[in-house]
Amino acid sequence: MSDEPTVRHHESVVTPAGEHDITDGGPDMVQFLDAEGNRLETNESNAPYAEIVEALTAEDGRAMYRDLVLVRRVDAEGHALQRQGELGLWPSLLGQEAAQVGAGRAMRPQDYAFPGYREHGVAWCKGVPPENLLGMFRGVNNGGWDSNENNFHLYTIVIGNQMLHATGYAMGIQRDGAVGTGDESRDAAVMAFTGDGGTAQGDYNEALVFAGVANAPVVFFVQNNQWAISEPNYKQFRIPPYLRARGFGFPGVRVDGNDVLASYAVSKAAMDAARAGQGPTLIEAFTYRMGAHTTSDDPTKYRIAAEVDIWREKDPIKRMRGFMEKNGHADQEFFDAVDAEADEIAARIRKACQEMPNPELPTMFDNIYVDEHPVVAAERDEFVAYHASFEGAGH
Amino acid sequence: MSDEPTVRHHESVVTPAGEHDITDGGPDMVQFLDAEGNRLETNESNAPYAEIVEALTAEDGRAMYRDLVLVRRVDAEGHALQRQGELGLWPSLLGQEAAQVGAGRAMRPQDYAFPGYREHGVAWCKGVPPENLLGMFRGVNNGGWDSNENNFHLYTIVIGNQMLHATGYAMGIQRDGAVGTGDESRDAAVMAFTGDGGTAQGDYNEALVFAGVANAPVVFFVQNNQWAISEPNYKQFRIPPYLRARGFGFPGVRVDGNDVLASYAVSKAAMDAARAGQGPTLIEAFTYRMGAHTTSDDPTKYRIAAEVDIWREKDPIKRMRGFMEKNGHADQEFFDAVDAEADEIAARIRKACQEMPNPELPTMFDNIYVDEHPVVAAERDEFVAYHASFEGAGH
Amino acid sequence: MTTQKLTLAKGLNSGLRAAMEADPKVVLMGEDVGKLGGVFRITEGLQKDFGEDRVIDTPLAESGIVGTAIGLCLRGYRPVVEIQFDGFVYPAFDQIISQVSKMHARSLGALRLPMVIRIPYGGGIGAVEHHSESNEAYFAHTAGLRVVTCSDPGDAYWMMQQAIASDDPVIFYEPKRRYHERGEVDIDETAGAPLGLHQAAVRREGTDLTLVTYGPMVKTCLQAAEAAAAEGISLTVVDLRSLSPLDRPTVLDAVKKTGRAVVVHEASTFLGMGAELAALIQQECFYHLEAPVLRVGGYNIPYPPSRFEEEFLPNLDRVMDAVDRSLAF
Amino acid sequence: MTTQKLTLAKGLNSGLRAAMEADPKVVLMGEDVGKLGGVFRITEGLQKDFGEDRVIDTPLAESGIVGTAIGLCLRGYRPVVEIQFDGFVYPAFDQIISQVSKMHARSLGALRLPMVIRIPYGGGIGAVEHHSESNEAYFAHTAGLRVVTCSDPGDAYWMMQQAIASDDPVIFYEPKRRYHERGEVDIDETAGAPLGLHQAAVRREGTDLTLVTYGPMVKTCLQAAEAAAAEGISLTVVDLRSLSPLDRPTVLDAVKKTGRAVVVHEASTFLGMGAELAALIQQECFYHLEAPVLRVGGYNIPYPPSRFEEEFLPNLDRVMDAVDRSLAF
Ligand SMILES: Cc1ncc(C[n+]2csc(CCOP(=O)(O)OP(=O)(O)O)c2C)c(N)n1
Ligand SMILES: Cc1ncc(C[n+]2csc(CCOP(=O)(O)OP(=O)(O)O)c2C)c(N)n1
Ligand SMILES: [Mg+2]
Ligand SMILES: [Mg+2]
Repeated sequence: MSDEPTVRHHESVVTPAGEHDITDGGPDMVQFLDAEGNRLETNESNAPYAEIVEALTAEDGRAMYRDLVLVRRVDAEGHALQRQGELGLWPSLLGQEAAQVGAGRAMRPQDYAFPGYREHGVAWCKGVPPENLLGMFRGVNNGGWDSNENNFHLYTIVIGNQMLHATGYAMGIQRDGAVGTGDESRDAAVMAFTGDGGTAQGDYNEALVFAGVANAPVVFFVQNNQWAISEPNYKQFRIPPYLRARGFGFPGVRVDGNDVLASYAVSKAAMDAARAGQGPTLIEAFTYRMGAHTTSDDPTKYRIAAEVDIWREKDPIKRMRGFMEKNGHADQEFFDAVDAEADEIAARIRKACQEMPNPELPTMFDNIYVDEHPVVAAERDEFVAYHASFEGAGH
Repeated sequence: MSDEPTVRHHESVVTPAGEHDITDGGPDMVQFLDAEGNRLETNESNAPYAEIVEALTAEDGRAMYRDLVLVRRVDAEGHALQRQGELGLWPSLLGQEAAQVGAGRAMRPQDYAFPGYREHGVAWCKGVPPENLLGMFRGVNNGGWDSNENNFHLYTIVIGNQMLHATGYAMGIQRDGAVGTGDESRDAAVMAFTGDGGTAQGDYNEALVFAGVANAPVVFFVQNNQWAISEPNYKQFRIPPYLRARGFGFPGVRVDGNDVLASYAVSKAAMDAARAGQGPTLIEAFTYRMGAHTTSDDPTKYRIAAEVDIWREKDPIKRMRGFMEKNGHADQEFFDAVDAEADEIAARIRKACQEMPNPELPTMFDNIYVDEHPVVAAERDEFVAYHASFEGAGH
Repeated sequence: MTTQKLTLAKGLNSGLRAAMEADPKVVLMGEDVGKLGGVFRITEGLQKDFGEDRVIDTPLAESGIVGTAIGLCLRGYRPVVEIQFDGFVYPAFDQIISQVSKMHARSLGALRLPMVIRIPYGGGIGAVEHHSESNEAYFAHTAGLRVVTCSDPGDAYWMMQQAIASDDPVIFYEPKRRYHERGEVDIDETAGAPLGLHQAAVRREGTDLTLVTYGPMVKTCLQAAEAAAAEGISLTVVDLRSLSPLDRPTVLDAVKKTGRAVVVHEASTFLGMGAELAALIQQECFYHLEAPVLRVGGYNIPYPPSRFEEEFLPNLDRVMDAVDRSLAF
Repeated sequence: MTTQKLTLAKGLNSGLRAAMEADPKVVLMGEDVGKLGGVFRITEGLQKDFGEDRVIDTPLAESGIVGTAIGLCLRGYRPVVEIQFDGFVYPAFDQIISQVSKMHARSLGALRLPMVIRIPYGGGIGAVEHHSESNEAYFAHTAGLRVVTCSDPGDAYWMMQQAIASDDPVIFYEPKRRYHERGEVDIDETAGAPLGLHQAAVRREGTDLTLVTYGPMVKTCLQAAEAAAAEGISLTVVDLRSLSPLDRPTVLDAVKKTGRAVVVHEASTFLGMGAELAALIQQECFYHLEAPVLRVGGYNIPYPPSRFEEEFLPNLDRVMDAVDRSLAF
C-alpha cells in the first residue's frame, strides 16, 4: 500500500465538489488489469497482492469470469421481472459485479457475509440460489433464505445496521476460538457490506470502533459506487472511504472494484489476516452504479450521461474477458458456454418467480415469536375465523 | 504537527491493553511547560503554536492562573456541597482545569460552546456564574442558565448528542455569513466538548462526517481523562482520539491537557482557522480525571492509587505557578489575592446554593411547549386544584 | 376563494414553498431532497429556486440530520427535516426523544426548537420492509412533541405551513399512499387556513356510530361510511388531524352524539392511538356508550411482506365488521 | 424450600450468575459491567468469576452494544445487555425496533435472537435528567418483543433466569428505586420458578376495586391498599409482571370481580400502559364496569427535575384520590 496522504494542520483540506474525480481511483488504488484487460506492472499499491494474483490459474480466471457473467444475468433478469410487474422492486448491481465476485470468492464456506440489499453477486458466490433473493422483492417474504445454510445473512435494508451484526458475529468467532488456530477449515472471519452512503451512519462508525477494540475478525467491504441514490461522494464524506480506517487504527485499502483480480486479491489478504487473528480491515471497492439506484429511481434527475459513458469503458466483464483472451485462458467455446448457461439460469429464475405462490394469508402470523404469544395467537384465530365467514358468501 | 504514525497494511496494529501508556502523551503531544513549569524547547509538535504562546503577556498568564485556581475552587465547592447533601450529584473537573481554561479562553464572546456535563471551567471562561450550574445538580432545574446570554449551551448528559448540535450551529454560522469575513467581531466558530468515552458514540462520528462535509466552523475538543467511568482508554478505541480526525479528512491534534498554555494555543489556532473558513479541527486534550467519575462513583473498584499519584505530579496549577514564579510573572501577593478571591467565590456559591429556593410545584408544567397545550394545561389545573384541596386539611 | 386542484404531494410541496418564501430562516434538510426532490418529489424544484444552502442534501445519517437541525434551530433557523421513510426515523430517535422534545423545558423556556420532522408513513404501496410503518404512537406518547398528520391536499398545504410556523417541534406524518390523491385546495392567503393545526375535523356526520381515524385511513373510513349508508347505517367520521394533542372536545362530542365508536388506524392496536382514544372515550363518555369502543388496526405483528398488506391493513370490510360488531353489542 | 433474604439487586445478580453457570453461551455486555459491576452493581463479581470474554465492558455506544449483541446471537450466544439508565436506551432504539424485534419473523423462523436487554428504570431516586424515565410503552407497542418487569427480589431472581432462557428477545425493566428492598427468595431450583415469565400476580385480593400496576408502583399500590383497608375499602392489587404480552385473564378476572379499576404507573399516561389496559378492560368488561377505568401516572411532561418528582410520580395520595373518584362515580 502506498503512503497515506498527508493531512496537514490548519490548512484547509476541503476539496471543492468539482474536484472530486469520481472516475479515477488515484494512485493508492490497487489494480491489476487496465480497462482493456492488460495486466499492469507491479507498483507500490498492488505489490502486496501480486503473489495472490500470480497464484491464480487459468481455471480460476474462467471460474471468476463465469461468475461475473452469470451474476450480471441474474441481475438483468431481476430487473426485467420488475419491469414486467413480477417484482415490486429491484436494486441492480450492474457495474459492481467484479467488486462482489472478488469479495465473494475470497470467503471460505465457514466465513459469514452480512450484505446490504444489492449483494446479489456475493449471494451467488456464497451459494444462495438466486431464486431465493426474489421473494422479498416480490413481497412474499422479508428474506427468503436460511442464513445459516450458506453463511450469508439476510439482506439488511436499514443502512448501517448489519455492520454491527457482523462485528458481533466476529466477536462470537473469537469466543469460539475459531481465529488464529492455523486450522484452515476452522478459522473463520466475517465480511460486512455497505455502500459509500452507508459510511455516514453512526452504526457504521460504531462498528469500526467495536471491531478495532476487539480486534475482531471482520472485513468491512464498502462498495463506493459513487452515488447514494442522488447524492454524490462529496456529500457523504470529505476524504474517500478507505481512509476512514486510519481514524480507527486498522488498515484501509482502496481497490479497483471493476477489476475482479484486484478485488479478489485484496479481499483474500484481508480475510486471511482476519482469520489469522490480525483483526479488521476496511476495503473500499472503487466502482460505479451503472443503473438507477433501484427500479423506482430516475437518475436522469441528478447525473449526466457522460459520466456513465466513462464508466462503461471500465466494464468489469469486458476487462476480464480481454485479459483471458490476451492470455489464451479461454476460447470462444468457453465464452459461448457461459452465455448459454446464463440463458438457462435466467429462464430458471424467471420460471421460479412466475410460479412463486402467494403465501397463505394466515402465515403472516407465523414466526413472530419462537414461543406462543397470546396476542398473536388470538389474532390469528380471529383472522382465520373472519376469513372463513366470507367463504361461500361471495364477498 | 508531527508526521502521522503509519498504519501498515496486514500487520496487526493492536496494542495490548498493558501497552496503552496512560501517563505519557507521546511525541505528538503539543506541550510548552513541563511538570515543574519549565518552558520546553521548541520542537516539531509545539512549533506551530509557539508564536501564540510567545504573544502572551505576563498579565495573560496571571489571568489564566487566576482562572485555574478559581475554577478548581468552584469545583471543590460543588463537591463539598454534594457531600453535605445540598446537591444530589457533582461531576468533578479536578485535574482538567488547564484543558478547559485553555479552551475556554480561546473563545471569543460570539463563539458558542456546547459542553458535556463536566465543563465547569469552560462555563467559567464564558462568563456563566458558577451558581447557575448548581441548579441541575440540586434537582431544581435541568439547566439553569440562558445559553444565549453567554453563548454557552446547557449541559448535555446524553453522551454525544451535543456534538451534532454544535455542528448544526456551525452550519448556521456559515449560513449567516459569519465565517471568513475577516471581521474579528463577526466571524464566529463553535467548540464542542466530550470525553474519551464519548468518541465511541455514533453521534460523535456523525458529527465528524457532517462537519467535514460542510467544512463547518467547529472545533471538537475531547478531554481524554483516561477513564469513562470505570473503562480505560483501550476499551473505547484502538488508537488515540486525536488520530480519529485522520479518518474524516481534517486535522487532529493532541495537546497536553494539563498545560494551560498549550491548551490555549492549540485551541486558539483551531478556532482562528474555523472562523477564517478553514473548517473543523479535532483536539484531544491528554489529561486525567483526578477524582471519581461523579460523587456517586467509587474508583477504588477499578483503578490503582499509583496511577493517580503519577498524575498528581503533573498538576496543572502547580505547573503554571512554577512557570510564573520562575519567570517572575507574579509575586506572593498576587497568589494570595487569587486564593482570597477563591475563598470569596466559594462562600458566594455556598450561600447561593443553600438559599436556592425549592421551585414552586406547578412550575413543572411551565415551558413544556411554547404555545398552550391542552393536556398540559388541564393537568396543571387539576394539579393546582388537587393540591389546594389539601390546604388546611392538615394532610 | 382561490382554489387549485392539487395532489396531496403537490399540496405539501406548495406549502413548503410558501413557508420558504415567507421566512428566509426556513431550511429543508434530508437525504436526496435536492436535485432529486426527495424520493417522493415533495421537495421538487425547491433547491433550484432556493439554493443549496436552504435545501440541504445531507449525509446518510438520520441522527446527524436531526442533531444538526437542532443546532440550526439554536442559531435561529427553522429546519424542516425529511425522513425518507417511516422505518428510517429510528436512528434519530435518541435526538428526538432526548433533545427535541425536552429542550424547551430543559432551558426553562429560553430555547426553542421550531423544527418540523416530516415522515412519509403507512403501507399499502407494495413496498419492501421498513417502508410501510406507522410509528406515530412512539412520538404521540412523548411529551414535548406535537404530532400531526394530513389526509387531503388542502390539509397538506395548510398544515405544513402551520407546522413550520409553530414554535414547538412538530412531527408531521404524510400518508404516502395518498400522495397522489387529488383535491380542490383553497389557497387564499388572506382567508388563511380553514382549521387550526390541532383541530380535528368532522368529515361526515351521522347518528349511529363514530369512526375516529386519521391520515391514510380517513379515505377508507369515508368509503366505509358510504357503504354503511347504503345499508341504512349512519356513520360520523372524525379525522383527528392532530394526534398530540388530541382535539378532545371534537372527538367526545361526536361520540356522545352517536353512543358508539370505532377507532381505525394502520398501526398495531396494542398501545396504538386507538388505545388512548378508547381509554379517553370510556372515561369521558362512560354513560353515553352503548357498546365498548372497538379498535381496528394493523395486527400486532411487524409489518408483513406486501403480499399480505391488503389483509393486514384495515380495509373496508374490516371497518364494516367492527361497525357491525359494535351495533350488535 | 430453600429461602434467602436478598435485595432486589442481589436477586438480579444471583439470577444472572445462575444463568451463566447453567449455560456457557450466556454473556453479559454493557458499559462498566466488568470490574465496577455496573453503576448499580447488578453484575458485581461476575467478571471476576466468568472472565472478560463473558462479561464484556463495551465501548460507550448503545447502538453498538445491541447491534453486536445481535451478531453474537447469530453465532449462538445469549447476550444479556445492560443499558446503564433508562434514558440511554434511545441510541439503541433503531437496532431494537428494526432488527431485534423483527429478525425471527424476517427469517421465517430460521434465526433467533435470545437476547435480554436490561433497563434500570423509573424515578424517585433524586437523579439528574435522563436517569428516571419509564419508557416501557415504546417497547410494549413493538410487536416481536417481550417486555417484563419485576417488583420484588424473588421475581428478580427467577424472572431474570426465565428471560435469559427465553428464545425470544426480552426487554427486562428493573425498578431501580426498589433495588435495595429486601425480601425472602425461594431459590429452590428443583421446585423452579413460582410463576411463568408472562403471568401476572394477584398480590392482594379485595372486593371494591382493582389496582393494576407493575414494577416500582407495586409497593406503592400495596401501601395504598393497606391505607384503604384502614378506611374500610378493599382493594385488589394486580402486579402485571409482563407488559407484553399482558396476562389478560388475570387482569380481566380481577376487574370483573371488583367492577372498578385504576391503573397505576410512573410513565406519562398519554399512550402509556394505562391506555392499553383501559382500552382492553372497557372492551372485555363492559357490563361489569361500574365506573370508567382511571389512570394514575406521571404527568404528560418530560420527567421533571428531581425536586418535583415526589409530586410528579404517583404516590399514595394520588392513588387514593383515584380510588375515591372511582368509588364515588
Ligand atoms: C437508515 C436508512 N436511511 C435511509 C434509507 C433509504 N436509502 C436506501 S438506499 C439509500 C442510499 C444508499 O447509498 P449507498 O450506501 O451508497 O449504497 P448504494 O445504494 O449506492 O449501493 C438510502 C438513502 C435506508 N435504507 N436506511
Ligand atoms: C448515551 C449515554 N450512555 C451512557 C451514559 C452514562 N454515562 C455518563 S458519563 C459516562 C462515561 C463518560 O466518559 P467520558 O466520555 O470519557 O467522559 P468523562 O466522564 O470521563 O468526562 C457514561 C457511560 C450517558 N450519559 N449517555
Ligand atoms: Mg452508493
Ligand atoms: Mg473520560
